Amino acid sequence: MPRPLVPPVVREQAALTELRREVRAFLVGQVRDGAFVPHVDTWLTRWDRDFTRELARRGWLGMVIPTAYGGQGRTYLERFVVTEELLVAGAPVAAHWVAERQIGPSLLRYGTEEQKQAFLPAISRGELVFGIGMSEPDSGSDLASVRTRAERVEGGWRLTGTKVWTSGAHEADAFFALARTSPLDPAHRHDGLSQFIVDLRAPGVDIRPIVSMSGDHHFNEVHLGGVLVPDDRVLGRIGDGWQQVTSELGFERSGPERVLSTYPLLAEAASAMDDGRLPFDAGLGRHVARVAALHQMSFSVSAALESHADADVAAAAVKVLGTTEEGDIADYVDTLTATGWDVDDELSTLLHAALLQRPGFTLRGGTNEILRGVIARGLGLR
Amino acid sequence: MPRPLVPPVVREQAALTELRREVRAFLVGQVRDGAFVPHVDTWLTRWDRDFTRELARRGWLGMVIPTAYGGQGRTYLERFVVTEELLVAGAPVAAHWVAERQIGPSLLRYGTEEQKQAFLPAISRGELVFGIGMSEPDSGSDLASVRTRAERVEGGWRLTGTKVWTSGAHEADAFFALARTSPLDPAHRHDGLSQFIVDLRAPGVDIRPIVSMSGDHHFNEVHLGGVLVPDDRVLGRIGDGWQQVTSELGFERSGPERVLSTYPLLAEAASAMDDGRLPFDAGLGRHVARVAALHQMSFSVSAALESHADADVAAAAVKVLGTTEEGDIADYVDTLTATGWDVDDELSTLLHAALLQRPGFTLRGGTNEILRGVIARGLGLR
Amino acid sequence: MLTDVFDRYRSERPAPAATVDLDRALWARLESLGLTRLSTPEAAGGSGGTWLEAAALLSISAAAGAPIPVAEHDVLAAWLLAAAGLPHDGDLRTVCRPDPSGVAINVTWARDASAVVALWEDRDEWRVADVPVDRVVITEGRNLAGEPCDTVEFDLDDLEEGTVVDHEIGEQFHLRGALARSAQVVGAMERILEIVLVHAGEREQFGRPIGRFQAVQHLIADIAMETSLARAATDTAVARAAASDWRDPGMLFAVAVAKSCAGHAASVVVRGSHQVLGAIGTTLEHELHVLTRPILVRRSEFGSVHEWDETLATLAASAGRDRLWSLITTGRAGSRR
Amino acid sequence: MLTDVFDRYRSERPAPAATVDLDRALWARLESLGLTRLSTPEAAGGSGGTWLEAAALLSISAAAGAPIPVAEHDVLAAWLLAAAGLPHDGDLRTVCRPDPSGVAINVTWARDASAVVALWEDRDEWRVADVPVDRVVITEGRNLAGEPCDTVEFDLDDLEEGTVVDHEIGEQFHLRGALARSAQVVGAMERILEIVLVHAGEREQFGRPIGRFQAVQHLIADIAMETSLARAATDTAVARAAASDWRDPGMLFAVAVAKSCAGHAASVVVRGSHQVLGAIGTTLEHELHVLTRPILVRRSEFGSVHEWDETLATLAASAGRDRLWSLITTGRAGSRR
Repeated sequence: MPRPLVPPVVREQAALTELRREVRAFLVGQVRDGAFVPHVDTWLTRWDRDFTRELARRGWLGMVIPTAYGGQGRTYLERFVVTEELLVAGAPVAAHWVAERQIGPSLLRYGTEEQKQAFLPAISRGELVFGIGMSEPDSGSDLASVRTRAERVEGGWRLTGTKVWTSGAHEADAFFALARTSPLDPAHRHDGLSQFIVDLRAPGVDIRPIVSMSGDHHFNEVHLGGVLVPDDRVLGRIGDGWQQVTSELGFERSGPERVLSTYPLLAEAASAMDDGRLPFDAGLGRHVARVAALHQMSFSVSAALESHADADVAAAAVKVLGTTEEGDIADYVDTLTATGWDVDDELSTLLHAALLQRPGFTLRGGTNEILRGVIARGLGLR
Repeated sequence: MPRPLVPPVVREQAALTELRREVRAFLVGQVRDGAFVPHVDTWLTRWDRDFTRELARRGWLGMVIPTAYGGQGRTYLERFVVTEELLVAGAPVAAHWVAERQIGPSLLRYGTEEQKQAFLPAISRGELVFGIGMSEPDSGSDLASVRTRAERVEGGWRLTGTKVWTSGAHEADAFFALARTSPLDPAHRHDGLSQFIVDLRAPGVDIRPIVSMSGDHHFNEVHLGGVLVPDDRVLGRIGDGWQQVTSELGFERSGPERVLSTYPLLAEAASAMDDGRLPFDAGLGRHVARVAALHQMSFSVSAALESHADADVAAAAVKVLGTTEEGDIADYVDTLTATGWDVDDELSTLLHAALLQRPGFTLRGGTNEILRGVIARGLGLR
Repeated sequence: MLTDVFDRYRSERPAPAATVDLDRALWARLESLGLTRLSTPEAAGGSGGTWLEAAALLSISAAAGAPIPVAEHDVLAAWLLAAAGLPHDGDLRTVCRPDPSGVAINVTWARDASAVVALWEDRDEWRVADVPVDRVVITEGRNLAGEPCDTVEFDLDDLEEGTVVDHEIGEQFHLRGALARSAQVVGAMERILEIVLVHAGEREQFGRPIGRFQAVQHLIADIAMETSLARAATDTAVARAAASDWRDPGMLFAVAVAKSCAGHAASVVVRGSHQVLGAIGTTLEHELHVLTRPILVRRSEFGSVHEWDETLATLAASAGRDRLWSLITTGRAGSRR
Repeated sequence: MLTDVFDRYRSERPAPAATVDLDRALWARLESLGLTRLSTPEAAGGSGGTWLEAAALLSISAAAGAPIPVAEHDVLAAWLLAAAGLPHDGDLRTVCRPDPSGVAINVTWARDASAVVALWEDRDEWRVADVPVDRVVITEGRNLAGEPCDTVEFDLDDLEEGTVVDHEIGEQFHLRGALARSAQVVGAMERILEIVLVHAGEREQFGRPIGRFQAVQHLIADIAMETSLARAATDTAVARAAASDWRDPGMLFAVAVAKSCAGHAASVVVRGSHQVLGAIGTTLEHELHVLTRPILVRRSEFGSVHEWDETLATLAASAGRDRLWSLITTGRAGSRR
């Protein structure tokens, strides 16, 4: 028998189910009180610092950060179920998304003691908002080709270059920036890269909007015009940047947000088939089955990560299958829908947002073409 | 505006529609009289020399062969509609398939006058049955790698090697064999290949069955153990083999048999939705739409070929889309069907045959992966 | 001529934006060339073109992402007015089908029109009314493509005073609208193929143009193939319409095939083109969404993709084993044997 | 232990053929190891395993393409007999649901069984009867996989004398059968992934292994991913069944998800594996069809793929916006708010 690609199925413990209920009850109340209107792809498009701080007050932020650093000291699986409930409810989670998913775990793994104490408590309170600066105009899927350079200066490094697709940079406090600390060596393209913790209000930082085709502003170009970063804001060791971003991309690969970005639309479509706004069609069942199986697969990968098992290939599989499914849900509902403009119809509001956000699903965090290659390599094909 | 991939749509002239009616009336009578039972993929799996000769008697064989060589001297479009009607009816057309599609046109283009007179009249009467010998055990999609070699001897050539996937060789009279007449030059892999007209009853020819997973015998391995082929049975000029097989593959790329191999199953499924054997499902409409559009696209390519317009890319597109659709029809009907064993049910007989034949659809005549590359190249991508 | 007009439009047009408004300069230019009433009979003040010319204009203008009401004003409104024997002053019109209460939703360009042509079904009769905008209430909206897409409320008296037309006009309206949308979708997809090819040849990743990667080649081949299939289906329906002036009883089938193929092709082309273009293709400043957003709007107008598939499934099931091929080749199943 | 038995079977089995017959030697070997009644309670003479062990055996035997009635004899027939309180002598049994006239079609292994266990619905009552083969009429047939697949005609008296069982047994039979089929389909797909990987690493075209081509890599990645998804869905249902002994009210949803995912995965895996293997994979002598043919049979048994999708769509629509997530995570929608 071949070794399965996916870690063994894990059943949800009662305590997790209870945690779900708590979060769900809170979210139902928030919607009822008008604190937010459920939406799709909220981890990119719905930014609400108040909501983020409210989550922190309830103990649902900084979940995997140890209590010593102001976090909750809970498990990845606990964070997993909280994340699922937030996405399923279409809650505004963009403000803390990057910090909660990547920055916190990365600081814990690579940061100095001083950095942990400086950032983790504020992240856990929802008061410090982070972005990520990996991509560049010409880098695309080929991260090793980044051109932002960090030059050694007295007491630190001076960063020059341009980062793109930094979501929320115009609202965030700081970001991780990947830069070349030594020139590109074609034979060892992944060497000579380092990450820096950059204050987005520092002199020399210029943030310009990249407006999306929906007309919304989520992404930014961040120009670093010789920004001075002190030595104590180097993440880990100089030269370890590639290893760090690879592991950060791993953190972000198989989470619930790779499956559930359009879940509110799927749920609305189910209601629409019940009340006749959409024709009944068996295809709905197929999509529900895939979401249910992906929920389980993603949970299994999280459990494997919790126990430090190797799950890179499985994580890539979750991302390819999940992000494809997110988009397929939008396309499926669209093929069932005759155009009828109606601002009051929740279905069409969600559908239109899903269609406009969809192209990003299978691009962000590594394109599906790149990830199929990762899977093929994991299977021994090259 | 970009130059469309597909030649302009051509409407069917009244004379062609009338020809359809004649052929259709004949076929309805044949089914009624029990001359054949409609089946899927009959151009590979249903061999009937009597039926083939009957078609010849009615003027529906050797259609594009000039009357001077015993053919009908009709157009490619006339042959097209006759072919469609035969396939749609699920008629047993395998015996004359290769000769009618490839061998006749190739002899007309490349053959000597003596060869034309020797073979074309008998082909047109349905009395001479041809096979094709291109593939070899290790060649697969890489035809230039064939190893069968032809050595110069007194008065001719001596062929040694093994051909595979020769459909009907055990029933056929002769075949075209592609062989190396000079050693492989890695820098010019397509040079040094030639085609020979080989009598399958000649000494040194050994034909062994390759049984398909259905348990049926359609394919063969043909071992050529130093078979003597006289000089007058070289096709065209020595060294022109690559150009010849490329053009023959072009002939076979976009015909109705790349769309209609499972048409009898689609038609039966339509009836089954009408009488309740299958649940009504909108997916049927989607497949009917694709078959209808492919019928038109294939017809347009034939019209372009008739007028010697360049349609290589369009032909490759028809083959990829059409053969995928043939298989998708089988898979679609299968997902609607709960297993119920019933020998008397025409639907399950056709479905099972379609499922077993399906893997070949997207492999034979150039795999879809190779053909997508042909299309990409045609679009200027490499 | 058509190509020149729209090449010029593309070189001069404003930068892509989230919303688009009627381009009155372009419309005036088309008017001066006799292209705004291309398919209207000469007797009625039009250019007397056939559906062949109308479909070409629809495809080319859609390929340019030009915000003009070719389908609404010419192909539908002018035709309805001619069918009803009503005059057409040449001013911009849009068209809609109000519900029994006199409300029509999803009316593109209503705010820009001087009159709205309504097709109204009332107690088994179909009526056509040419209602000046000052007699309707317009609530402005935007569709997924950011185009003006308004709600129009009519005075029921205006509709009841409309001219009675044949039943077949009511049925044909849906078919003509659907085929116009197919022609627009296919035109936009053909332009997308161009954009994708240019990008794949220029954009480098891992040291070579992305068009050299087999995965990208296959995405693009799929875009090209689906577009071709939709083109073949649409042109077949257009040719049948032109040859018979929509009298061919096979029009329903032909239009359904076109709408189904174009609708499903849209899924492949929109997804695949954005995938090849990458993040840059999702930005407001890029041309791609000027094409992909309207494609998604148009494929769902005049019947969803699913509805047209259902129509075809119904026709096919009713034709059955022995008559399906006749349906596919002629659009008519013929009588049962 | 399981792995050893089936590794040995695969190394010794006859060459692939168009038809397959019960392998009595393998069956005897499994019997000696207590594996033919793995999931039967010890009190009833079985090994007392749970569905976890039963599903593992189903997957492993399917991966080996082993022609043995694990699902029919143990998981279904032995369970029905135990549920009815009827004795089981350990001899080979198959299982079926005869229609009101006493005829059951599509009964795998009937000709090889010593008795056929029938589940029969008669005037709102469900009955189980253990009928010796000498009291039934068997008409032999073969399914798409070439397996014995017979029609069985019962004497109505034998059915009417069957033992009345709870209604839930009738419903569970369909679910247990469907989940057994999912476990078999997934096991076979996992073995196919191995075959495909070996072939892609060995077979050369254009001077390098075909596994180096991106198009082939993507075909294989898709096979691996769909198989993984179906595995996750199936194991989730199996775990829920084992933990609750099928009493969990979420079993219908869990089984439906497994059957839907396995059924759709089969489309991708069967097509993709044959495409990667090329012509050689379509020959009788190749192992591939020993796996692909049974996959297609099993995915359509105990309900078509479409039926299970419809079941899920009905459950989802009924759950609606507010309860769909509860349905997905627990299999139960809960009460409406």
